[in-house]
Amino acid sequence: MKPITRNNTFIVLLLGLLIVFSFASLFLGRYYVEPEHVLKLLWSGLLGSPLDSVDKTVVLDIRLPRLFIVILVGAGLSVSGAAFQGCFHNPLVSPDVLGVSAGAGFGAALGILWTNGVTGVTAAMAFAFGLLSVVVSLLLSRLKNESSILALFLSGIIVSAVFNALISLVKFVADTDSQLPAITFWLMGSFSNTTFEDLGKIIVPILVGIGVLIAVRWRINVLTLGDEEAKTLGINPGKTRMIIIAAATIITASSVVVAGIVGWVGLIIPNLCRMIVGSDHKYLMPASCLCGAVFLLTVDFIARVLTPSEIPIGILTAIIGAPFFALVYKKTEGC
Amino acid sequence: MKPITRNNTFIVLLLGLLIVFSFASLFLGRYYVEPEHVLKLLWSGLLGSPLDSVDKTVVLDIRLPRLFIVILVGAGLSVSGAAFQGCFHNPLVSPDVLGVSAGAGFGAALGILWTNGVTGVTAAMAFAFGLLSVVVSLLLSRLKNESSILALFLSGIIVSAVFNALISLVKFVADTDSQLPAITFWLMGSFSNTTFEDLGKIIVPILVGIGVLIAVRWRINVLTLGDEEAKTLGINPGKTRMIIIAAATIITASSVVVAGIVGWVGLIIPNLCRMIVGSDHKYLMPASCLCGAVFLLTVDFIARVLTPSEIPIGILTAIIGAPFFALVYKKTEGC
Amino acid sequence: MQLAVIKGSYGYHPENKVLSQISFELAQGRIMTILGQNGIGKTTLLKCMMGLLKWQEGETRVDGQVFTSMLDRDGIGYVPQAHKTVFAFSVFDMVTMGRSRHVSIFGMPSKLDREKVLEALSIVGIIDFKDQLCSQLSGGQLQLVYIARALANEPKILIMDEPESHLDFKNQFLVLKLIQRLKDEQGISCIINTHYPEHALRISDDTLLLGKGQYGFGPSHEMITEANIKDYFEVNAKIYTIPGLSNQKKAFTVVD
Amino acid sequence: MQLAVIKGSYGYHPENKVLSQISFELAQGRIMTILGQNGIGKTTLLKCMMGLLKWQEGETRVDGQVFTSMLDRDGIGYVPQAHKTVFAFSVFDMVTMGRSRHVSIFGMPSKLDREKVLEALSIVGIIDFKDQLCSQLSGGQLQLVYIARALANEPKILIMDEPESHLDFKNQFLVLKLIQRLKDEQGISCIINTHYPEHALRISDDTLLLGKGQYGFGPSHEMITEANIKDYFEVNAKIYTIPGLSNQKKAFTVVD
Amino acid sequence: GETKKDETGEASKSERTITDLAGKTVTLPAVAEIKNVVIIAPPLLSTYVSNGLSTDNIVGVSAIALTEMNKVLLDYFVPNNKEINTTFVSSAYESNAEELLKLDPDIILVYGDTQKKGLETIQVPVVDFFIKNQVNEDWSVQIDQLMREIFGLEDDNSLQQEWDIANKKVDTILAEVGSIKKQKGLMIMSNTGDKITVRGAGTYGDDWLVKSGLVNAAAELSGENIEVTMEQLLAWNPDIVYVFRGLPAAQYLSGSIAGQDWSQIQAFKDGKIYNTPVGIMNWGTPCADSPLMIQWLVSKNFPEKLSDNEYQTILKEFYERRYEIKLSDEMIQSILIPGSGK
Ligand SMILES: Nc1ncnc2c1ncn2[C@@H]1O[C@H](COP(=O)(O)OP(=O)(O)OP(=O)(O)O)[C@@H](O)[C@H]1O
Ligand SMILES: Nc1ncnc2c1ncn2[C@@H]1O[C@H](COP(=O)(O)OP(=O)(O)OP(=O)(O)O)[C@@H](O)[C@H]1O
Ligand SMILES: [Mg+2]
Ligand SMILES: [Mg+2]
Repeated sequence: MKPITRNNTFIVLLLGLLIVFSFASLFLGRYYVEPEHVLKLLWSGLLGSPLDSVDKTVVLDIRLPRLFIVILVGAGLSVSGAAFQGCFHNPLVSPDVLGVSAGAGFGAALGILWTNGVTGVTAAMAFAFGLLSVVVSLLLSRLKNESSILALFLSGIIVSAVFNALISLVKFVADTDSQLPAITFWLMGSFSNTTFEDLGKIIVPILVGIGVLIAVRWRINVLTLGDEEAKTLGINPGKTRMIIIAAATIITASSVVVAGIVGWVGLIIPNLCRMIVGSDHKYLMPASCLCGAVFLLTVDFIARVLTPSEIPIGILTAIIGAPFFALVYKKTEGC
Repeated sequence: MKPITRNNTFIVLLLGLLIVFSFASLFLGRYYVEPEHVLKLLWSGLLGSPLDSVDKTVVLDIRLPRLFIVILVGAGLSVSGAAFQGCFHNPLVSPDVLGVSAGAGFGAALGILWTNGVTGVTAAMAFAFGLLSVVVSLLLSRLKNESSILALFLSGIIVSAVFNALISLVKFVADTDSQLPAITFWLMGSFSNTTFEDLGKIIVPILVGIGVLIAVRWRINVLTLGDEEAKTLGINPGKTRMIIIAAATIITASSVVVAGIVGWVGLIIPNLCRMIVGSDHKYLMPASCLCGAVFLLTVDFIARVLTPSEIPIGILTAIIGAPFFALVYKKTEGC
Repeated sequence: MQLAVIKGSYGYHPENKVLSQISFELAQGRIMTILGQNGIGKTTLLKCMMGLLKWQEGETRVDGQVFTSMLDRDGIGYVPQAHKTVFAFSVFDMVTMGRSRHVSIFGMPSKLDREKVLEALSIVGIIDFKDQLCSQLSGGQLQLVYIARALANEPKILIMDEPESHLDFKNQFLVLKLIQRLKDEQGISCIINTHYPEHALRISDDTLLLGKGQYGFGPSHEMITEANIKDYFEVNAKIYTIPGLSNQKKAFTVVD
Repeated sequence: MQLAVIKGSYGYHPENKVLSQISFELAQGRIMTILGQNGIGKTTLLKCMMGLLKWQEGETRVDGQVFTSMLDRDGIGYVPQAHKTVFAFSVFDMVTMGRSRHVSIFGMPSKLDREKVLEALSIVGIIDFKDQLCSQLSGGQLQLVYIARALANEPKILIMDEPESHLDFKNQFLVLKLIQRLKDEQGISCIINTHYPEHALRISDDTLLLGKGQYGFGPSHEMITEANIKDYFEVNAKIYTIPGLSNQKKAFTVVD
Repeated sequence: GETKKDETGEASKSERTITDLAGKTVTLPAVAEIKNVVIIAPPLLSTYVSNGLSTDNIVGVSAIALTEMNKVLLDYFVPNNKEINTTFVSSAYESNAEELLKLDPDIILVYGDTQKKGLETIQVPVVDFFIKNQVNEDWSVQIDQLMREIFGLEDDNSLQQEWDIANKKVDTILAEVGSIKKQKGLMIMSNTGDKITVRGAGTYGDDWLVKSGLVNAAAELSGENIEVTMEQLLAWNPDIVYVFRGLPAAQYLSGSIAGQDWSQIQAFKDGKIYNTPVGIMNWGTPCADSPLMIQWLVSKNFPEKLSDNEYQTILKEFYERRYEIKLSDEMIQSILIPGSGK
C-alpha cells in the first residue's frame, strides 16, 4: 500500500472509531438507561425539551458533557504534543515541557488551599498560573542572547521544578484531612462530574488551539529542519514557534482546568502515530488529534464502566497506554 | 586562566567548601549544643566512649549520620546524572530516566500500604522495585532488534509512566488519614530522621557506584561520540553503558531508599558544572560529585534550621537551586 | 539582482576577526566563487552575507538596499552542506519546503507549488527518487536534493557552500552545468564556496580569494593564477590547458 | 595485515541488494581506492567490511581469519566523514580517543598514550591547534583531526570515507602524501572511498570500481581507464598526462 | 532494647513494661514521673482528655488533634491549647527530632510506623496504638484501656461500660425495627467539589452504617476513600447519606455544589443528608465519643424509634458523666450540626 493511501485510511479509520465510541459511551454506563430511551432523550435534548428524570440527568447532564470534554482534551493534548515534538525537534517532548502543567497544578493547589475546596477560583487560578509558567519559561530563556531550544527546555525544566516544588509546599502546609486529598486527587486528573458549564469554559480555547495547530502543520515540517535552515527558507522559526507555544499552552491549561493533569497522552499518542503515519506533520497532526480523542475516550469509558469506583484517568491512561504502545512500538520498523 | 588550571581550582574550591560545610552542619541545628561540647563529643565519639546525654544524641545520633547520608546522596545523584547525560548524549537526562525513581517510589508506596508505615520492608521494596524498573526498561528496549538510545528513553518513559500511575493507584486506595500523607511525604524526599542504620544500608552501594562512575569517566567521553564511532575505536558502547546504568541505578535506588525522591540535583548540578568546567568528563565527573554534595548539604542545612517542622528536601532543592542555576546559566557563554 | 558586501567584518571572538573589511560586488547574472584554505572563513562569509550571522562591521546590500535577513527579502536561495535530518521526509516533501515563502503560516503548498517542485526536481535530475526518504539517501544524493530545494523557490541568487563536495564527478559535472545553465537561461547569479580551482576557472566570472589578513576579488582568470595560489595557499600549483580537447579547458594541479 | 572480502552481499531492504557478491583481496602495505557513483554503496561497503553493518552473505577476512567486528580485533583504523559532536572536546582530547583500545574501562590515558597522540598530531600537522575545541573547527580541519585520531592507534589498515571531501587542495595534497608516506614508511594499508579518480591514479595500487549490478577490482591503472569510466559512470572522461611536469603525473577530466 | 539509664540512675526501680497495641513491649517510667507527654496521633488526644488526665502535662501534639476537636468545646477540653507546641511535627506526622528533644518528653504516643519514624534514635519510650480491625467499638475501647494503663488509672470507669449501655439501646431499637427491608446508607469520605469519595466495605464507616441498621450502598467497593461518579450514586440511590469530610451537608441539600446534581437521589428528596457530629473529636472515626455516635446514627436512621429530644438527653448525660460538662443548647448545636456555630 502506498504511504499516502495508508495514511488516509488510518485517519478515516480513526474518525470512524471516534464516532462509534462516542455513541457507545452515551449508551453505556453504571446506570442502565434503555437504548431507545437514550435516543429519545438525545432527540428531545436537541429539540430543547427533555423531560426531567433520572434518565435525562444521566444521559444529558452527566454523560453528554463528559463525552465532549474527553474528546476535546484527548485531541487537544495529543495534537499539542505532536506540535511540540516537531517544533522542538525532539520526540520526547510533551506539551507541558515549558511548565504549563506544573504551573496550573500550583494554581489549582493554591486555589484549593485558599478557598478550602475545588471552586471556580481553582479553575481560574489553574489557568492563569498555567499561562504564567510558560511566560516565565520564555522570559527565562531570553536571559541569554541566543535563545536556543536547549535554553527553552532548561527554562521549562527550571520552571516546572519550581512550580512542582511549590505544589509540594502547598501540600505540605495543606491540612491532611481535606485539603491534601483534594489537591492530590485534583492533580491525578479525572473527568468525573464534569458539566456543561465546564465544557463551556474550554470548548472555545481548545477548538481554536487545535485549529491553529492543525493549520500550522506544514510549517512545523519546515521547523524540523532546524532554525538556521528554516531562516534560509524565509521562515521565522521564533515567530512560528511562539504561535505553536501559545496554542498548545492554551489547550493544555484548559485541559488541566477541567480534568487535572492528564499525563502520557500528549507524549505517547504522537509517537504512536508517528510510527504509523511517519513524521510528516501533514498527516501526523490530524492523526494525533483523532487518535488522542479515541484513546482518551476508550480509557474514560473503561474508567466509567469497569468498576463502581472511578479510577483517576491519569492512572488508566498510563496503565492501558503502556502495553499498547509497547506492542505497536515492537511492530513498527525505524522510529 | 588556562582551562585545566581553572578546572582544578574549581574542584579544590568545592572540596574546601564541602569540608567547611560539613563541620558547620555538625555545629548548628534547632537544638543548641555548645560548640566546644560538639568537639568533645566528636572526639569521644571517635574514641568510642561518648557520654550518654541529649547532646550526644543530637550530635552523634542525629546530625552525624544525616551529614554522611546527605553527602553520599548529593554526590551520588549528581555524578549519576552527569554519567547518564554523557552516555545518552543528552544534557536533559536525569538519573531516573530509566524509571528507577518511579519504580522505587512505587515499591515504597506499596510497602507503606502493606505494612502501614515506613519500615524496613518499605526500604527493601523501594530498592527492589527501583532496580526492577530499570531492568524492565532495558528488556523493553530490546523488543526491537536495533536497541537505540531513543528506544531506551521511550522504554524508560513508559516504565516511569506505568509506575507513576501505579503510585497514584496506591495513593488512591491508601487511607487518607495516615497512609496517603505518609506516601505523599515519602515521595517528596527528606533526610530528617535518618540514622546510622540507614547510612549502613547505603554507604557501600553508593560509594561503589560513585567509584565506578568516576573511574569510567574517560570512557564516557568516548561514548559521547556516538555508538558507531565508539565501535570503530574498539569500544563496546552497549557494555560500557550497561556498567554506567548499573552503577547509577544502584546509587539512585539507594538514595531513594533513605531520602525519598530527591529530584533536580541529578539534572541540574551536572549542567551547572558543565557550564563551568566544560563537557570533558575527566573534570565533569569529579566536579559534579563534589558540587552535588555541597549543594545538597547547603539545602539540607537550610531545611534543618529554617523551620521547626522540616520542609521536604525536594521542595528546597528546587526553590533554592532554580534561581541559582538561572544565574550561573546567564553568566556563562555557549551551552 | 545585484549583491554587494561593503567592508564586512566578523569574528567569533572579539580579539580574533575571521573576516575583516571584506568588500566586493556581484552584478546580476554572474557566477562568483570563493576560494580559500580550510578554516579561513568561507562558510562564515556566506552566513554573514545571508544574515544568519550578523556583520560586526559593514553590511550586505542587495540592489543597493541594506540586506539584513533572508526573512525580509526574497530572491536568495541557499544550499547548505549536506547533513541528515532528525525527522525523515521524502525527497518531494523536502524540496517542497523550498516553497516555504509562498505558503502562508496556516496554509498548505498549492498546486502551483507542487508544479514548481516537480520542475526543480527534473532540472536537477532526481525526479526518479522523489518518493524516497531523505534519511536513506547517500550524502551525494542529499546534496542534489538541497539544490533542488533552493531552486524550487526560483531564486535570483543562489548561495552554495561546497555544493560539489560529496558528489561524484558525474554529478559534479551535472551541477556545474546546471549552474551554468541557470545563469545563461534564467540569469541566476551564483555564489559558491569551493575547493576546486578548476571548477572556479570553468564556470565563474568572479573569484574571491580569502587568505589570512588579506583577500582579493576580481575576474576569475585574473585571480586564479599560479602566483596567487602560491600566495594564498602556500603551495606550488600549475594551471594549464588540458591537451587534446577542443574547448581549451583549464585544469589545475598541485605540484611538489 | 592482509584483508579480503569474500562474496559479500548487503541490502537495506530485502528485495534490493546494494552490494552483491563482492570479492577482493588487499595485501599488506597496499593502497586501495573505491570509486563509484553517489549512492552506489561505497560507504555501505566500508561499514560492512568493518562489521558496523553485518554482511548478509559472505564475510570479511583479516589474515585469513573471519573478521566480524572492530571490537574483537585491533589493527584497523577508521576515519569517518567529518561531522560535529554534541559535546565539545579539544583537538587533543579528541585524538586521544583514538587510543581507546589501550585504555581500560576504568582507566585514563597513560603517558605513552599522550605521546602517541602528540606524534599523530604532528604527523598530520595539526599540533598547533591541539587545544582548540573541535566544535569550533571548520569541516576541513575536523577531517584532519579524525585522521590523526585513527593514526593515534597505530593501525595496520586505515579505512577512510572520502577523506579529501572537505579539504582544500593543499590539505588534500598533504593527506595524500601522508597516506603515501604511511604506506612507504610504516607499511600501513589504506582503503579509501573517493570521488577523485586522479587521486586514485596517483596513490592507489588497487582500485575497486562499484557499479549497478557489477564491480571490478584490479590494479588502479588497469581499472581507471576511459572505457571503464564510461561503463561505470556513464560519462565521457579523459585521462591524460599533465604536460610540462617531470613526474608524468596523470590527471582526469570529464568531457561533454 | 536496652534499658534506659536515667541520668540520676535510681528511677529505674519504678520502671514498668507494657505491651502496646502493635504488640511491642515498651518500658515506661513510673506514672508519677510522666511529666511531659507528646501526642502525635490525633484521636489519642481525645482519649487522653476523656479520661480526665491533666492537659498541663501535654507539651506537644500534632496540630490536627486540636483542629479535629469541637471548636466551642476546645477550651473546656484543652484549656492550655494555645501553649502546646504543635510545630515539632509536620502534617505528615513526621517529627523533627531536635525540636522534639527541646520539649524534653517522657513519653510519646503514636499510631502506626509512619509516626514512629525517626523516634528510634532518641531515647524516649514510644507507645504505638496501631491496630487494624476497622471495628469502631474495638479500637475505641482498646485505646481507652491502653491509655488508662499508661497513666495508671485503676478505677473501672472505662469506655467499654459506655459501649455496653449504647449497644443495649441500639439492639433494642434494631430488634423492634426487625428485618424489614433495610435502608441504604452511604458514608461520604470526602467531597472536594470535583471529586466524591465514599467509604466502602471493611472500613470504620462501613461498620457505622451496618451496626446502625443500614446496608452500605457502597458495599461492593472496599476501602476508605474510593472515588465515585454521580452516575454511580444515581445507580445506588442511597436513602441516607452521612458526610464525614469535605463540603458540608447543607450544600448538598441546597443544590449548591457545581457539577453535582443530588436532587434525583432519595436521600436528598427525604432531606436525609447529615454531617457526622463533632464532639471531643469528629465522630466519623472511633474516639472517646464513639458510643454516642452509634446512638446518633440510629436516631437518624429510625427517628420514630429514637427522637431528637431523647437523643439529646443521652448526649447531655454522657458528657456530664464522662467529662463533667453541662452542655448548653449552643454546645449541643455545635456538636450535632457542626459548622453551624461561630
Ligand atoms: N561556531 C564557531 N565558534 C567559534 N569559532 C568558529 C565557529 N565556527 C567556525 N569557527 C572558526 O572560524 C574560522 C572560519 O570557519 P569557517 O567554517 O568559516 O571556515 P571555512 O573557510 O568554511 O572552512 P572549510 O573550507 O573547512 O569549510 C575557523 O577557524 C573556525 O575554527
Ligand atoms: N540507512 C539506510 N537505509 C536504507 N537505505 C540506505 C541507508 N543508507 C544508505 N542507503 C541507500 O543505500 C545506497 C548506498 O548508500 P551509500 O551511502 O553506501 O552510498 P555511497 O556510495 O557511499 O554514496 P556517496 O558517494 O554519495 O557517499 C543508496 O542508494 C542509499 O540510498
Ligand atoms: Mg566551510
Ligand atoms: Mg558515502
